[in-house]
Amino acid sequence: MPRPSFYQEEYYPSPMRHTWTEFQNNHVALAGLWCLAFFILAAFIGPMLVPYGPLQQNTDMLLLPPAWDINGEISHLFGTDSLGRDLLSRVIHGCRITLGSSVVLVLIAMLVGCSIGAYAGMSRGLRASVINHLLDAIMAIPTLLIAIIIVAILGTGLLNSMWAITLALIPQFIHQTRDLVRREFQKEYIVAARLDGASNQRLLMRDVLPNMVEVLVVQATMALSVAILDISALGFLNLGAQSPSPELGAMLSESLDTAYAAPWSVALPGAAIFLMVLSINLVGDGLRTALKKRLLQ
Amino acid sequence: MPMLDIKNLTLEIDTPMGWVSALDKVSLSIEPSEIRALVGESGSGKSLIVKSIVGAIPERWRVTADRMNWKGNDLLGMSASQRRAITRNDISVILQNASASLDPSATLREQIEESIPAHRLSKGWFWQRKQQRLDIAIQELHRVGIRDHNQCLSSYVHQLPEDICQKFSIAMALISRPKLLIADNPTVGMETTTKVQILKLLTRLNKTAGLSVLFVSHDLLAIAAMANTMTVLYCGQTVESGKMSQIKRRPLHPYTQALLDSAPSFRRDLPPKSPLSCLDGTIPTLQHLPIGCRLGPRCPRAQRECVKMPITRRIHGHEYACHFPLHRGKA
Amino acid sequence: MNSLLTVSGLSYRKNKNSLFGSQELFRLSPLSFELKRGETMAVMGENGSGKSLLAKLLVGVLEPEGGSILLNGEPVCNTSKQRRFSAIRMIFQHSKESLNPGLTLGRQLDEALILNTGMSASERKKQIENTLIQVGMLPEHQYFYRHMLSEGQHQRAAVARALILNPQVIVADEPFAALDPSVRSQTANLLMSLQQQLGLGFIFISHNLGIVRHISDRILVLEKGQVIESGKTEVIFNWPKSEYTKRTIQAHQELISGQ
Amino acid sequence: MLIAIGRRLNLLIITLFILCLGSYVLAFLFPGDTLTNLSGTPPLSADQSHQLQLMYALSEGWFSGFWTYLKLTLSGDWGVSLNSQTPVFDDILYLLPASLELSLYAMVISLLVGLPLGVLAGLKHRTYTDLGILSVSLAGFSFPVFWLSLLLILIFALQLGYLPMSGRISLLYDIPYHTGFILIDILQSDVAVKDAALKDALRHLVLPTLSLSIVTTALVIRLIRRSVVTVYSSDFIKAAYTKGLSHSQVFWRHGMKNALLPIMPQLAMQFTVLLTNAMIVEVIFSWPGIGEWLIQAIYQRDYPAIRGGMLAVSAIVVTFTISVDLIVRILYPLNKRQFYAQA
Amino acid sequence: QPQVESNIPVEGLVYCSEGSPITFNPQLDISGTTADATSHQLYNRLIDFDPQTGKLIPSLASSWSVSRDGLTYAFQLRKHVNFHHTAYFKPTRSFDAKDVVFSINRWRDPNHPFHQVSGGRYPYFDSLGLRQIIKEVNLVNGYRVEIKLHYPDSSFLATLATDFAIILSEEYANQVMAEDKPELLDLRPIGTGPFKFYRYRKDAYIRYLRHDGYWEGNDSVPKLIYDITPRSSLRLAKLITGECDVIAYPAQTELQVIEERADLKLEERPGLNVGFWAFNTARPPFDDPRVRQALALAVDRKTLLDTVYFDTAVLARGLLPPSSWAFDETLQDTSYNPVQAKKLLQEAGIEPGFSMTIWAMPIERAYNPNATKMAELIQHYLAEVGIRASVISHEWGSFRRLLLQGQHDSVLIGWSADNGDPDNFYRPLLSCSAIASGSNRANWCSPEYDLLINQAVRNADESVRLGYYQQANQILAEQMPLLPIAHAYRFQAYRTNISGLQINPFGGISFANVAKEPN
Ligand SMILES: Nc1ncnc2c1ncn2[C@@H]1O[C@H](COP(=O)(O)OP(=O)(O)OP(=O)(O)O)[C@@H](O)[C@H]1O
Ligand SMILES: Nc1ncnc2c1ncn2[C@@H]1O[C@H](COP(=O)(O)OP(=O)(O)OP(=O)(O)O)[C@@H](O)[C@H]1O
Ligand SMILES: [Mg+2]
Ligand SMILES: [Mg+2]
Repeated sequence: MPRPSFYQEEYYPSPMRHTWTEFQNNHVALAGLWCLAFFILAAFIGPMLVPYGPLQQNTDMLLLPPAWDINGEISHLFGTDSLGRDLLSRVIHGCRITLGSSVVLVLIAMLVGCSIGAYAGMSRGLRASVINHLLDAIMAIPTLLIAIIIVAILGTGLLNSMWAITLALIPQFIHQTRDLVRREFQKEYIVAARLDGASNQRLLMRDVLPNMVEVLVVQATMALSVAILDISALGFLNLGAQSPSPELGAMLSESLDTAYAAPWSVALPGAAIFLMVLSINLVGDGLRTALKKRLLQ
Repeated sequence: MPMLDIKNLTLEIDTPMGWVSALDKVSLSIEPSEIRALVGESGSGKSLIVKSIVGAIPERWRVTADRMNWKGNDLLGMSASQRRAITRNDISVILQNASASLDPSATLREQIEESIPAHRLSKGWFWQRKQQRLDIAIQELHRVGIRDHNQCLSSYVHQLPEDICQKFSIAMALISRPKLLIADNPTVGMETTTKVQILKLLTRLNKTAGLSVLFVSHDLLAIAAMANTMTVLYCGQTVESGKMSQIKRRPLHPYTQALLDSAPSFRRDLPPKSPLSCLDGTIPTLQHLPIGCRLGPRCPRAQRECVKMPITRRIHGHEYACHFPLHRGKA
Repeated sequence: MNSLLTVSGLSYRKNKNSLFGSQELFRLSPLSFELKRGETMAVMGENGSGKSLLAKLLVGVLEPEGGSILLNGEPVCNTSKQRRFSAIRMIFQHSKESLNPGLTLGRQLDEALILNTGMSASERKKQIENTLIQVGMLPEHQYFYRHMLSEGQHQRAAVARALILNPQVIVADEPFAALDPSVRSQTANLLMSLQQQLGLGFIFISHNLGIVRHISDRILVLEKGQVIESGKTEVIFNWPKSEYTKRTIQAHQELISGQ
Repeated sequence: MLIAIGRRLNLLIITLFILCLGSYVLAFLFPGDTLTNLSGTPPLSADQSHQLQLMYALSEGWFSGFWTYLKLTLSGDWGVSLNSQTPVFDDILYLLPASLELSLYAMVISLLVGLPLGVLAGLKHRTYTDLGILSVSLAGFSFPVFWLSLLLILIFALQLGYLPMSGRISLLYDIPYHTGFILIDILQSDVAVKDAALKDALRHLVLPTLSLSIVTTALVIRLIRRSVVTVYSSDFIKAAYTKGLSHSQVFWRHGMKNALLPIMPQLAMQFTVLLTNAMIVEVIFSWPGIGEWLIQAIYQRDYPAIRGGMLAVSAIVVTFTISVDLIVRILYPLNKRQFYAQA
Repeated sequence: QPQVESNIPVEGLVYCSEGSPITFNPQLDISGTTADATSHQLYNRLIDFDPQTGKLIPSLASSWSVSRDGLTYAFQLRKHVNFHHTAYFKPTRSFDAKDVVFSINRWRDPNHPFHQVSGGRYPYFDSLGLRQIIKEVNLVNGYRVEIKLHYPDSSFLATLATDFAIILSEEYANQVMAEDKPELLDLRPIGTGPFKFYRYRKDAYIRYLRHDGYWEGNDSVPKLIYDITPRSSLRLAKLITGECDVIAYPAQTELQVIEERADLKLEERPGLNVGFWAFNTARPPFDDPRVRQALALAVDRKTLLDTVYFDTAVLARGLLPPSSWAFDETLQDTSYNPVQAKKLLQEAGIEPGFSMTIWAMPIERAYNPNATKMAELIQHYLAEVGIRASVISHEWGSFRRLLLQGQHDSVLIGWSADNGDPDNFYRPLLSCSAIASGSNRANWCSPEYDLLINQAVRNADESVRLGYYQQANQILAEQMPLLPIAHAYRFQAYRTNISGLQINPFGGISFANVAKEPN
């Protein structure tokens, strides 16, 4: 974008840049973003860097405490579990599985939810009220419960639990998009654009969408933290990812057997989930505040 | 002695770009039973003056003034409860945007009864008082021209159209029989007939009950019709202030001149469809205020001296702040 | 071909549908008027008398129940939507609200061109720049977002948006109500000069009798959806017939004379 | 007004109907024999199976099948559990109070703690108090609830040994079952050692309630804080101050009412979050509630129990949310758009 | 140090057990859980094992005699033995010979009115083929019973002393039959044991009350509560917090914790059990002994011992644990040899990449505290010889049901002996008749083997029997229907204020004389 020459000394950012600048001023949120970036990096390339496989057993090194303990060894930074698997490798692989699958499922849920939501937001009359009624009913049921129902139908397993959580997350997106689209469609600029001859679809894609993106991103971060919590909760309950898989929740539940002898095997995967969710929440919160600030100006 | 006396009020507010002074050395005084108009373009800080008088601004903001007295008592130095006592008994305020300043979760009846001061109620049992309150409220509503009081009182804000809310706010402000009414754009968007009705009411109260009014408006016609004195504000600076008749006849500040010219009704001589006179450009934003006289870049008479803040001069009770005033030659 | 816009028998009814049949909320009784090239017609009336409704009917946001709108002698409902939309344009009361916060001004102007003309990208850019200059803005303003513009510029942008398709009629719904005096004069000047240059027909709705008197040729007064009075501005201001008009004008005069 | 109430009730009925339909359809979706999934009795003989077929009207098209099912469901015949062969409905009735009790206490604690803190943070917007409360709450709702419970157990039960870690009350006490709410049952019972039993039950409550309520408290704080901030920056609060009302008058008459009303439904929604989190917490703390039962049923592929559990939990959740919505609406008929403006 | 509730006002003992009993009549079920929960608490047998020495001692039978030919057993019954007096049953007479005849005939006689009640399967007796051995049970007089066999069985008395051979009340049976709810006999039990049934909630608890008229006298705790806690880590945690007084099967991983704490006590005994990996020989290619041999060679069992049992077990060299008198010292161990394994697989025509299932039981048992973990390890080893194995685990009930249907390729499971007789290993695990009763997880049937163990059991001379068993071992080593992995020690952990706990050498625990000191 060429810089306008009207006010030389000032620089007007586009709305999204504006939000970003606001966001950057929030140091805590920025720290969250760095933390999240670290996790994403760990999830992407971490598995290539760690020296052990997630399932690789080393029966000479059972229940080794983390390196900072007196009995720890530097070769296993986070220690090992009761099968001699390296916890660092498992946690990093776990981040990949937990975070990766959450991201994927949030994207899918968002895509589907937004499409349906946009449709619902634009439609009127009976169809709209049927969708509304259904949505209100489903919205009232927490995602984890829906996910559990769906897992009960589909059977346990990581993939099934992913489907389940995806399906469970969709209503939120529908709801949010529908409300947004509704609200935006009542605004005068839409009438103006309509008078330019734009069709509903064009209005949605070209006029409303740019104004929704940030809200949807905020919603997506919330959904992401919910997804991570739910996936690991299902894993923990043995309804999601199954035992040897290094999914963080499943890992946690597996390490319960040695909770007393090896507390670190409980603490570390849990801390990973906690930090991951915390950083996502920080980012989401920062985005939301930045967005609010921008809109208020 | 003026009832309300403000001298060099400066208000600094924090924006994302740092602290800016939204009000810069504003002076304003209101005598007993005076109607003073406060005019200026949008964003010139009129509402901020109103809010700083009644103290409805965030605590973060920095307010300084040489003087800010209510009947000789310094408002800024007072404790919060003393100040509240004054706003409760002597001053009433109508904030801009009437419907937003009414509580959305309470009926209008609850709200207006809350505003009735105790001294308007004669002693009696509480059920008697209840009836009294209702009577007073209804009476006040009738005065501002709300006929269907029952419906109005039992409604929530969102159920009523904007102009009823405006009238209701006025009624609520007047119900405490204040000494000073501060009305921020009370008639905006009203029909002409309704507007005239309200203006007449205020004038009558001024005449009969000695009510002073600080009347903030864009509507020069209305101001001209009822105000005794007028203060013109531009970008948080007082540019001119004096008797209405004086200013209307012979404005000294170029901005005042432009403001008056922009209202076609003032100029009988203007042929239909001829261009209206106006200043070029727009009011600068708070972040990009020019130094010195803030009108500088837009002023038709601007010269190099204008980068310095003009001092306020006073002739026959007519104050102005300009290096090169109209009708005066070179001062 | 004297009359630019001919409206005859235009009517509209707004119903509230509930379980127990429908209940009439508001009705615009059949109204007719003519608008000539270069003429300005003001619409007056109390709150809720149907002024905005009329504007919406004219530009085509709402479909009328009956009656016809002829543009240059041709019914608009027969012409293509494109032609109608580009011939009759609207300026909204809240010009800020009518600009999309997420798109640059240029993109929004471009949108109108893409949808209604077959211009190439460079032609469109040229047209946008020309129009911006026409309304007294700079070509650079096309890269601006809504929040970067001042209120006067919003109004100008709205005018630019109306002008960009070379319309014949502009309908303005209270274009001055939310403005402060100086911007109001600026906008009024702009509209009047454009009218002179382009010979636009101009319909505008306003409560401000001063402005109405200054810029309009004819006046249409509405009350509860009915035309109660119409005629030349001078005539109506000097010899108002209906009760409402009399009251309003009298109040106005009072204000001017200062009681 | 009446219409609004009617709509809520309508919504409630339709939703419950849909839930019933859903649970009926589940019987077909679950793997295995539909009839077994419905009734919970594995087909032993052709005769028995025929009888069941008649009972559930399966052969008469699925509409009348559903109708029969609806009637059976309403009359409390939800089939028997495949696993224990006890009637599902009885099990649910037996277990539900435990879950409700847990969630209720957690909710009360969340509100008791979250409300003042949220209001405080909202009033002290942009101060260190606000920042502190906000960061604590942010951390609070980032906790995976199962991890939190485990940490609490590790610290308070195992390391320090202050508190017990499983069940509702030491099994040594044999409290007769009346209402299912253990505290009430203890008070009603004529056990000789009432005080000790009560103390023991309370000690058992501490950890599960705590781990449940931490997450919700955090959520409640954030909700309320945001609402208070919005309300306090709005014009009508300023207007109230200019009327000369004192801080506390403004706070009680205008601030709180407007801050709390719009978020009531969302606060109610927290209860449903609680109820699901309770499922996990119940598993960890071996709390004999419906959540633990349901998850056991899933492990054991006990389809009639799963169906019943789902139906019960979602019905409670839906009924609860809608009734809160309804109550708020009856008390304060606000404009709908305004109501949800802050949502 | 944890503060235990100092003055528990209700006297009682909480035992954290590992699972719910399937029924309250151990005749009907073979699992140790059922037996632990019921057999020694609710019932008595005619004969008991001495908890210290493992010898047979009198119980309900005050004395017995065996005829010369070993075909007739006569029991003199104890007098004045009371059945439980409960809310649902008031006994009018004390225990006598009718009860013994009823109890034995219930499982022995297919035409007995109670035989079909509660499923009609008596897996323990079926797996021993006992029904074929017993000819008749005769009531001689009120307190004397005679049992006649078709052919001699040297393990018969031991069998009668096992947890499963309990004595029911005939009077109560008549009562429930009259009420037309015969299944109540097994759901709301009545016995002569030290505790009587009070209340039960599946997967939650069992409550027993002290049986005050117990014939041996009873000064144990007035209440005995089974807190059903399937997770071993949870049981240990509850023991630490004092919510349990005694726990079953403490997690092997955490035994050290118990030893380190002063308020906990760990009791250790060599267990009469074996954990093994059985191959489903009914399914190809596991019907090929070479394949089974290869799989056995592919796994390093020493590692399994380290990681799964944490050195609380001895490596199994055959079915029998070393403590058994019939243990064969000469038996050669199958050693870890992946090369040989690969060769054998090749010979058998198994391509690399062949996939199979390992079923791992979902619960903990002394003989295998963590089957899933073991399965994961085995999975690992199999991958090295080119076999892809997947681990399957279901909830215990369905797991056993599906096992019975033979859906597994191989399964990790085990066996705890019910009596000290070696026959109790050889027969239930691998005899042909055990296929039907469901305890032969390998579905392996070899007539030669059956012949050998039958001959062994009909001979009373231990050295002769040893010879037969050695031959049987030979067959097993060649055929490898299952790979024995470990004989685990049995552990029982309890708080130090508990005394008088009796741990049965053949599994099972008795609370008859337990006292709990307040501390
Ligand atoms: N809460 C606020 N935060 C930041 N800036 C503010 C705030 N309130 C007002 N301002 C700024 O202060 C300036 C003066 O505003 P004010 O509302 O007093 O104008 P006004 O004269 O009342 O205009 P109008 O006639 O439109 O009401 C404006 O530039 C506005 O942007
Ligand atoms: N969305 C709507 N739903 C129901 N009634 C409406 C709606 N919009 C307008 N009306 C009704 O239509 C009538 C005409 O409204 P309109 O907006 O045209 O009035 P107006 O003359 O423009 O008033 P104002 O001067 O306040 O702008 C009014 O009586 C109003 O109540
Ligand atoms: Mg203002
Ligand atoms: Mg209008």
